Amino acid sequence: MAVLSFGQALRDALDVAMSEDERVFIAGEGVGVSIHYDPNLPTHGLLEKYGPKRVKDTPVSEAAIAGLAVGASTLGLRPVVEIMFFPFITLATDMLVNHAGKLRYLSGGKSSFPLTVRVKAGVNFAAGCQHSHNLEAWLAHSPGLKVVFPSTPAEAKGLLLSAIFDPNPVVVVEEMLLYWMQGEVPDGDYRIPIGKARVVIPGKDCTIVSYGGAVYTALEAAKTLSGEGISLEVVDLRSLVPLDRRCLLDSVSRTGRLVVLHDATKFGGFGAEISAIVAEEAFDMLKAPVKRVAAPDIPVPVSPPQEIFYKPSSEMIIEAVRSTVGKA
Amino acid sequence: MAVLSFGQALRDALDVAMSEDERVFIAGEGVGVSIHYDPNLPTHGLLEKYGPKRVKDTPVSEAAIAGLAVGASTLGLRPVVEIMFFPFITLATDMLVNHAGKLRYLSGGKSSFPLTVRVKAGVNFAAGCQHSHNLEAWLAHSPGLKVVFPSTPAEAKGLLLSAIFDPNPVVVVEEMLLYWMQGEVPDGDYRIPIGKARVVIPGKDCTIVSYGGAVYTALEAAKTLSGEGISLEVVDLRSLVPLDRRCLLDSVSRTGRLVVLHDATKFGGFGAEISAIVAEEAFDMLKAPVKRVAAPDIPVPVSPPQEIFYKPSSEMIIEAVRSTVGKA
Amino acid sequence: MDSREVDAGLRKTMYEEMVLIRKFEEKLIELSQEKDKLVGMQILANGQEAVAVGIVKALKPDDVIVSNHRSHGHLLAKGANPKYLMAEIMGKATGVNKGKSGTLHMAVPEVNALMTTTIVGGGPPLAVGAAFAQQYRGESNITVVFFGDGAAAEGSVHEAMNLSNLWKLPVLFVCENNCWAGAQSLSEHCAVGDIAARAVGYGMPGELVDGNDVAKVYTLAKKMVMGCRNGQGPALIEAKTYRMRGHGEHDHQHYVDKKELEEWSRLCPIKRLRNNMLSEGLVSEAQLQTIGRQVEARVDEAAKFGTESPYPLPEEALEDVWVEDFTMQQVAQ
Amino acid sequence: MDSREVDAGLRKTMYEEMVLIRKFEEKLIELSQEKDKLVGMQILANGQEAVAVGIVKALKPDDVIVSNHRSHGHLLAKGANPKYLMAEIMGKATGVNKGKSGTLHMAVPEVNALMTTTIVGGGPPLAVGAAFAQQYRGESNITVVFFGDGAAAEGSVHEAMNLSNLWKLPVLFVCENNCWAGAQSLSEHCAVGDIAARAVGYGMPGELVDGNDVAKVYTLAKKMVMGCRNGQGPALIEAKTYRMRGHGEHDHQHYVDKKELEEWSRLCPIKRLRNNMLSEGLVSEAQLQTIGRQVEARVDEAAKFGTESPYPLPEEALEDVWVEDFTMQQVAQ
Ligand SMILES: Cc1ncc(C[n+]2csc(CCOP(=O)(O)OP(=O)(O)O)c2C)c(N)n1
Ligand SMILES: Cc1ncc(C[n+]2csc(CCOP(=O)(O)OP(=O)(O)O)c2C)c(N)n1
Ligand SMILES: [Mg+2]
Ligand SMILES: [Mg+2]
Repeated sequence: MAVLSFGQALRDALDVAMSEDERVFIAGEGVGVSIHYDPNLPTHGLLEKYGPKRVKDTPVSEAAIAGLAVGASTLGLRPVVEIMFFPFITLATDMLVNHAGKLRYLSGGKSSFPLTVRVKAGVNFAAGCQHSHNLEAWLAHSPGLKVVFPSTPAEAKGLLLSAIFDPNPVVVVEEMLLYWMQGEVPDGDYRIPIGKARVVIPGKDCTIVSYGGAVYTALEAAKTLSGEGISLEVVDLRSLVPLDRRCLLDSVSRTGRLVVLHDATKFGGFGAEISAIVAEEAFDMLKAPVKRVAAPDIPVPVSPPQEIFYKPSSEMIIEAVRSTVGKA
Repeated sequence: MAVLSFGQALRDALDVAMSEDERVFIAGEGVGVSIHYDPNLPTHGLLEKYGPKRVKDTPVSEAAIAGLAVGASTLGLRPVVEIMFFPFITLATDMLVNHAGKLRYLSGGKSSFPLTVRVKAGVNFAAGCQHSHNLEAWLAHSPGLKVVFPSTPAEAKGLLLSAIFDPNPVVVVEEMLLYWMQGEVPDGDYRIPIGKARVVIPGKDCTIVSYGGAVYTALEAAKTLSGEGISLEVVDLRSLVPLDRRCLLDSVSRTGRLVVLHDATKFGGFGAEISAIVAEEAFDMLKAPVKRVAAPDIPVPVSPPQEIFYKPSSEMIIEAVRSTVGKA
Repeated sequence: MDSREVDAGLRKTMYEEMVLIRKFEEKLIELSQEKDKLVGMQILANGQEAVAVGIVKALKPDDVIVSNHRSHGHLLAKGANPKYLMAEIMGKATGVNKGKSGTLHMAVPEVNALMTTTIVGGGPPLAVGAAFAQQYRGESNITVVFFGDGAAAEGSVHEAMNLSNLWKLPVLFVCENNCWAGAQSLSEHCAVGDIAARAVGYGMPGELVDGNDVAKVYTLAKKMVMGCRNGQGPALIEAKTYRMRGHGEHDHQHYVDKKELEEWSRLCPIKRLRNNMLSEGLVSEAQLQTIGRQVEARVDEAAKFGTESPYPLPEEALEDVWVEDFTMQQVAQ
Repeated sequence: MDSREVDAGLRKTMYEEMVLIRKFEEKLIELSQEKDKLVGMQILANGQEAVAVGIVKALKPDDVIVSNHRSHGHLLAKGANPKYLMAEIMGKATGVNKGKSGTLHMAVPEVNALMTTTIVGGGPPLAVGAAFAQQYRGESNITVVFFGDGAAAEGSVHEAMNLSNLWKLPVLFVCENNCWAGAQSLSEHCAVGDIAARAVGYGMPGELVDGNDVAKVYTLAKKMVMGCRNGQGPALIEAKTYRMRGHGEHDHQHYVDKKELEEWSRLCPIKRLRNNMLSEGLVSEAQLQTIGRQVEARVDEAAKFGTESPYPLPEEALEDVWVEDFTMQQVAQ
């Protein structure tokens, strides 16, 4: 077990996959040579190690990058392609949604498309709304695509490795601002099953369900609230599709209360699905309405005070929890 | 008041807008000359009436079609562009989501983009999953875009006219299979405010919220259930963004029960948002869990029995309502 | 180039295949008049048979093709079994894709027709991926992608051409310029007369061919395929041809000049090959009639097979989304 | 063509503007060393000033420009006020877009710099729309869109070129080929040496120009702009130039050959114009120094204005999404 940064853990996953399996290659804009020279970036040094046959810098052509993955995967390769920032995935959605997610179905189960798309996400890195726009809700609403969204270095490695060797198309959302966060990471071919959530901290009074970097906002809130005698259970979904309904419902059955949190905008966000599932299936266990804490329904602004305003804060969670447990 | 088909009503809206305002033009693949020669199609005969300057057949270039609308609108025109089938909108999402929806914000409110996108939807016209895939949930989750989804000829006309003259980008989803449905349609410049839902039939026991063609499935269910002494209130949202929260919550406060219905896939669908809002804001009024009736999370299959299976049926609603009112 | 340069036996085979495509689709025309026989709109290759056959005959069985909405010809030329195609077009459980695809996006991996997409312009990026895999594994196989003149306007085609020559991938781009994209003629949707002219902008070879002359198509394809196979990278063929029927059988081509149709009907690729074989004395009228009857029998058998096959069960719609035994029930229910 | 063909007064103006761009961005380099002064990554036009100035000087004030992530030069050349740009880059309430845009997507409608997008390749389809409006209204105005060699690989650029020549729209496509797209050199991302070669595939004029010679850029732009204005449709200029700094100030160009940088630094467009004006005796050293000082004063004033301006209020982030007084609160709360 080594201590690695989140970015290094992703790099480690790519490294393990590539050294283990010749079928794995990576492609994307700057995955070989990058304007960012930083060992905490997931593809750092892989070109030097695996050479230009397996580490492919591409033109600025998101549709072709995705098409490359779709076509190569069905001939048996294991492509891992990168979409640089989340809003650029719009340029690849035809290939991902209409092709990666549907061509197996259209073949009547004859073909498969074992590809992985890595996409960098983050709502606060001062680049504005054309670089910052979390769209995981779109992908989760697209049949045939799995979607994972890790929050720790170990999860990042374990989920990316599982994604690469999953026989289906998987999108791995990487929260960029976590790249520099350190954590213990198991060595070798460490995989975390896709579709299993994790109870980060157990608690009695209210469940917070989240994923990605937002999990840390939830943990901050939990710390403050524990000082007030309110005990939060924090659940990290890790995988949005498939979703670990069991873990979600079990947690709610224990606490009777739920706050859903994500950094994406609220209206039509993934939190709505969580809330709807619980309202549908755990209605009788709920002691209070499910609350959602999410970004306002606006593009991400650049100005620093506004960017901070945009991102859901631990104070917002605290307020939501207080009102939920009736101590507002 | 004339009796028109849904498609003729849309055509009437385009006709009124074009004759009233020189700034309005229409563009898209086959909006002038079409392989379908049918007066029930929304752009039928407009080329003949307004000429090729204002009725523009385009190349098969969805991104450019959307870009045309964005660029022309900010110079003061009122573009009405068509995306032929819903899954093809993936090719235009960069232009719609990253540009139409964000450029005003990025300008600090200096610019505006008064464009309209018409997109044809429908999950059951035997063309398969690359032609049938309702993605309204994506658009509703995209800040800066309004989304309407009419269900009657009069609504189609009224909402399309409002969309064309709305100062913001609006997506009008047209349920293709309704094109041939007849109804009374007010003459002239008839507009329905965007953001107002409609109670189609009032009822006491349970609210069904829906939009587009699914409203008729709900009405069918209401008819059957009224025979059993269960009274349904059917609400047609008409506009997804902005959403008429008032109408929704009022209805639930009257009935205490809610079933949400749409033809799109369930997981992460727009129904989740409705359910989440109600669970959050009308929790105390709810006598039973909110149920969602929607398509299964699969691509649309072609084989007739499977296509029928895919589409949410009135039987499914009836079952959901029965279990909700405790008479399952 | 003279069609006589193409081996007589091969020309006869090509003739048979073109007739198979024609008669298969004529059966579809017939069946589309009957209620509830076929599912959805039929997009026919009537008039374009020489492109499919001429190109595919230049390939090896291991080569991959990527097709589009107008696929029947490509798939039959590649060796797909007409029975399973017919059943698929009828939405039957015995269809090549269990009825999930219908006519528009049939995949026939058995014959390396791996991906068919009805997203116009979707094929080229998929072909880039397939060709990349072929190059990566050091195979000598290549990938052919068929797309239309209308598709040439999609951005995806541009991205695919640039990327494939940058990496010298073995892709043969085949643009079937049939003069129409839906109800828009070439000059109404394309800024340039010859799409082949775009090849220079990607540094790859690009050539025009009479797409209604199967021998010419075949000969050019042979040459281009060799370049792809030898590591010279992609190439573009623009085959000038014509879509003889409407875009779907409901489309009566009200927007087409009848003279144009008549002219192209004189250029029918099957008639031309037939006349040229007859005039060279390669076949007799009687032999041609035999071929016709044999093909008709195969097509009838296919129609019978499709008609008699059962529909899939409704709930089988839930299958085939995922590779493992994992239905979205786990996700959504 | 000799730069002497360009009027001396105009050359002096162009010199001043190029110096303004250079010094404005040098101020950004300086400020980017200070903590929390600028917001986000700065993409500088250092070395490319002649393209912005040479092209924009060929335009009328009513002509529209569409810019990209490397916009400072384009916007200043079009007449944007450096104060409001600087404040925007600092994320201030007084910024040209109230701090909502920051450096990457500033729109300055006051000077018809209507849309700036940092979606690589996003500009050309937007320009098609703007040019369509100009044509539709019978104006003689045109639209210029700047994009990079990297952007040329995006499908959107292809769609825009085809559509604009099909409809003969007044768009001037200006590809600033600065030899790099991020850390990828031209030969690593583009299948062809000259992007101008693609013009023929759309049937429009396309020409190369030395992008570091402002007089040449201006002269070619004048010619191309006239064609656009006269209804001849779009045109493509590929300006060969060079990005002297990294892609963002954190980028130390570890992937660039130092010799390449030295060579291009000798070709500095400002130095060249300066030397040529001096050698012709159009200006004196003293006059050039005066220009330098005046420009510096403007830039210092802009920096002071930006620094002293307040940030917007956090909750003002909710404004400016919609035209009417309608916040998403109505939708989402
Ligand atoms: C992305 C996309 N846009 C639009 C369509 C609708 N459509 C189907 S076929 C067609 C015309 C295609 O023309 P062309 O590429 O020339 O092929 P042809 O039908 O002539 O063989 C169009 C626009 C589609 N299927 N996909
Ligand atoms: C759609 C999209 N893909 C990727 C990026 C990331 N990106 C920003 S600048 C850049 C390189 C662009 O190169 P070029 O077009 O040559 O412009 P230059 O920066 O050289 O001026 C890339 C890939 C982006 N902003 N948008
Ligand atoms: Mg065609
Ligand atoms: Mg560049």
